[in-house]
Amino acid sequence: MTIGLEHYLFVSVLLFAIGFFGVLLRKNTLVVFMCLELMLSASILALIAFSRYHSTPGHPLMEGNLLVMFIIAIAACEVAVGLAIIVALWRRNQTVELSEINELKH
Amino acid sequence: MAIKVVERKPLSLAERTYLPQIISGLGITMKNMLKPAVTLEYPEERPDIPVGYRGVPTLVKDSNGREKCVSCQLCEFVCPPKAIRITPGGIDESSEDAHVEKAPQEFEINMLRCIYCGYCQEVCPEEAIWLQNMFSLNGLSREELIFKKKKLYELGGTLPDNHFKWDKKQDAEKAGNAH
Amino acid sequence: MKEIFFLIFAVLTILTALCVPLSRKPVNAAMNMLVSFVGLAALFVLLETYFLAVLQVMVYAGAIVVLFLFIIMLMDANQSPPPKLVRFLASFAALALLAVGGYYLVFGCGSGPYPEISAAAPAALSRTFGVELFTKYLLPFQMTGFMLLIAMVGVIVVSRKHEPETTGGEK
Amino acid sequence: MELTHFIWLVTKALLMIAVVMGCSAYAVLLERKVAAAIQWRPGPNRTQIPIFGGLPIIGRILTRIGIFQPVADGLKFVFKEEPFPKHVNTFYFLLAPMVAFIPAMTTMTVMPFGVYTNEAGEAAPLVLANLDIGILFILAVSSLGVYGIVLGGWASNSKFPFLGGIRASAQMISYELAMGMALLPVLMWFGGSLNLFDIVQGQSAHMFKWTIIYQPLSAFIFLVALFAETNRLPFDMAESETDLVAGFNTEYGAFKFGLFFVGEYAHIIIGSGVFTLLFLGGWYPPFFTDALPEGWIGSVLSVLIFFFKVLGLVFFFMWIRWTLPRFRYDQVMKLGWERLLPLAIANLVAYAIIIALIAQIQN
Repeated sequence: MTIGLEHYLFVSVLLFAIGFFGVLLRKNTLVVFMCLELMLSASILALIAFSRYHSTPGHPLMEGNLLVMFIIAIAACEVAVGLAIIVALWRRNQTVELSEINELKH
Repeated sequence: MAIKVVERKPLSLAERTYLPQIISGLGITMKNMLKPAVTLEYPEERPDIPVGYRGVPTLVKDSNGREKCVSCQLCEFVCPPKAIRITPGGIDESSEDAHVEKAPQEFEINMLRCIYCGYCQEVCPEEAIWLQNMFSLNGLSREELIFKKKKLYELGGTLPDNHFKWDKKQDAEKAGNAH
Repeated sequence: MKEIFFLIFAVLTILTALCVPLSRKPVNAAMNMLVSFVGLAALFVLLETYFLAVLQVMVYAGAIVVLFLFIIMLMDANQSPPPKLVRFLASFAALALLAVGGYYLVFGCGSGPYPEISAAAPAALSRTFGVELFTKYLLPFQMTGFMLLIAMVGVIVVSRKHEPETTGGEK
Repeated sequence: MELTHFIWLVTKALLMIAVVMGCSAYAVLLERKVAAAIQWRPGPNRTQIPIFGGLPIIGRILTRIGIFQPVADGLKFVFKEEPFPKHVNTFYFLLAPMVAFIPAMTTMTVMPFGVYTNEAGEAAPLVLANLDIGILFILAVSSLGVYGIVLGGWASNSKFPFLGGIRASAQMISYELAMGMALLPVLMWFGGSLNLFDIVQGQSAHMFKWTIIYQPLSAFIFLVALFAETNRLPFDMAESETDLVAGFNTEYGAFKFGLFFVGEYAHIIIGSGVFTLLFLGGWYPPFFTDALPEGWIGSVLSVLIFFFKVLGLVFFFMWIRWTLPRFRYDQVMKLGWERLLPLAIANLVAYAIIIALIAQIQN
């Protein structure tokens, strides 16, 4: 078996799906947030795989790789802001359960 | 008394970086590192024991090899933790020391109870019990640490007796002026 | 050799990633995520993108998961109940469907092994990243920097302690 | 990859692990000896093993310097009673010492420790894996070491370890930033190479080519951050025995504690090695202007010089430990964020300008 692009994409899709369903199903804000990170990593894997498989000897492709760098920077930002928000919510409501943070609903 | 308020001076820039202090501290420790060790390596080296040190209580004999203790039991009474037990006994008539009249039949010091206070030495009229410079005492069982007469004489050995009280008394008796 | 390593690390990544939404305690989720990220970095190494692999470990494993753990421990969050069985089964079925669908989707067209570019692939060299980043992608780079600054300010504002009447709960 | 090559690689790796483990065991001995010397004591000087200890004169000397002490220490860790508290989270409790230990052992794979001349007649490093991004790899992997402490503190499920774990995680995150920032001017100075071997070759000529001469501030910030990263005094927030009993490893004993312990010293050795490579000219002697002699003599000499430089730095770590008191926790955070980080950024900007100016002048 040779490892082709589709294998990496398969892993990436699975990872993304896991993250996606985690976001949908879990009620714990922290776990939801972790699943978001998983989805981002899945996209990173896909980008790197595309970038690597589509480069040819004459034209090395760097676009995907550079995009990954930006994604990592954004992910770091997102985590900092998101965790700050979670901490603020917890200070206010003493809970991290999404089902209990429903003030806007009522 | 007047209260003097000490002004707290703001730290200078050099002080705020802590660096000069750290460097001087490193200098001090380095100086100490180069000094020789002051440790006494105990089992091989022994400390100098000062004169008058009060270690383990022992029984001593006088220079003639006679046991000094006359089993008066003063030490037994004075001993605060009741570590001493004496069984008094007489002296064989035929022996040379018969004039002393009494000697302990058994003399026990329970070293598990002894507190090294030295009262026994102080109270002894015969200077028979001495706290000598032995300080490290250990044993494998409780029985071993209840010192019997034999062991106590072994530890104590002989101390010169300058009084020869009993000999003088005997001489006086012979000369006919017993009190 | 490469195939074996791919299989090992792909399975590791997927399995530990699967444990993230399924674990009850947030700490377990975070630790599983850590292993998943390290496995992902290994996959990057197999793609000869060493620089990004190291960056992945450094940023995700070294900083982000530590931050998660820090927050989890700081808040001492109580365990939330795991998803109910029916929902779990449903989601798992959906997941399986998606997986099989994705499998047939991508295996319809086959692509071989990637082309050999040179002894050292450009993605392996950190220098290539630097050159590209500061010439072609200078504007996005600066925007990212600006965004980081905004995020920093935002975090400080959000996490600052407010006046007593708006602050509830923890001191 | 043929099998023999694979076996050879594994052998080399195992050998390196053995050397680093041995070094960390003897670093413990050095620590005890230095502490003893500073406090006017002789330090450990009794342990004997049957054959070597009985040799006429040498055995006596070896016993006095405590050369067999690490053996006794190691055996003690193995044979002690293994306390296992009931209230811990078993899995993470057992995992934590291993997690603390493995990154320390992994970082050394990319650390060059000497130089030799290969068949092509070029200088090549003695290293397990000459990675193009060696320094980044070391930073990345050593940042994983914090998990051991955090997990150990959390899994112990008691107050003091928990506080130690929390402190360690906050401290690591803060000081890693300053460390990376202090590193950047060095990397720029050597033409942007992230390879440790290239950096050392750049300072090969003589002592005044060493980075510490050109960039004392970077070296200083890096060293301070290194102290914080290795959890050494004055920054050992994770196990400050005066206020947290023993911090994160309060509940640990016997072999598990031993792993934490050896891991800490391995971290110190690796950190000293990295500092030596980056700032102290690696394996090059300070004074002789022409480099090392050719052939295997040069290689052995380079390894020895590197070893002694690292040894000196490890000694410095210990010297600091027995000199300085511990910072308070808020002081540690303040120092990291309000002093070191701005200083590092200013340093980076200054050196960026200087390097650009030099490049302008040279053109």
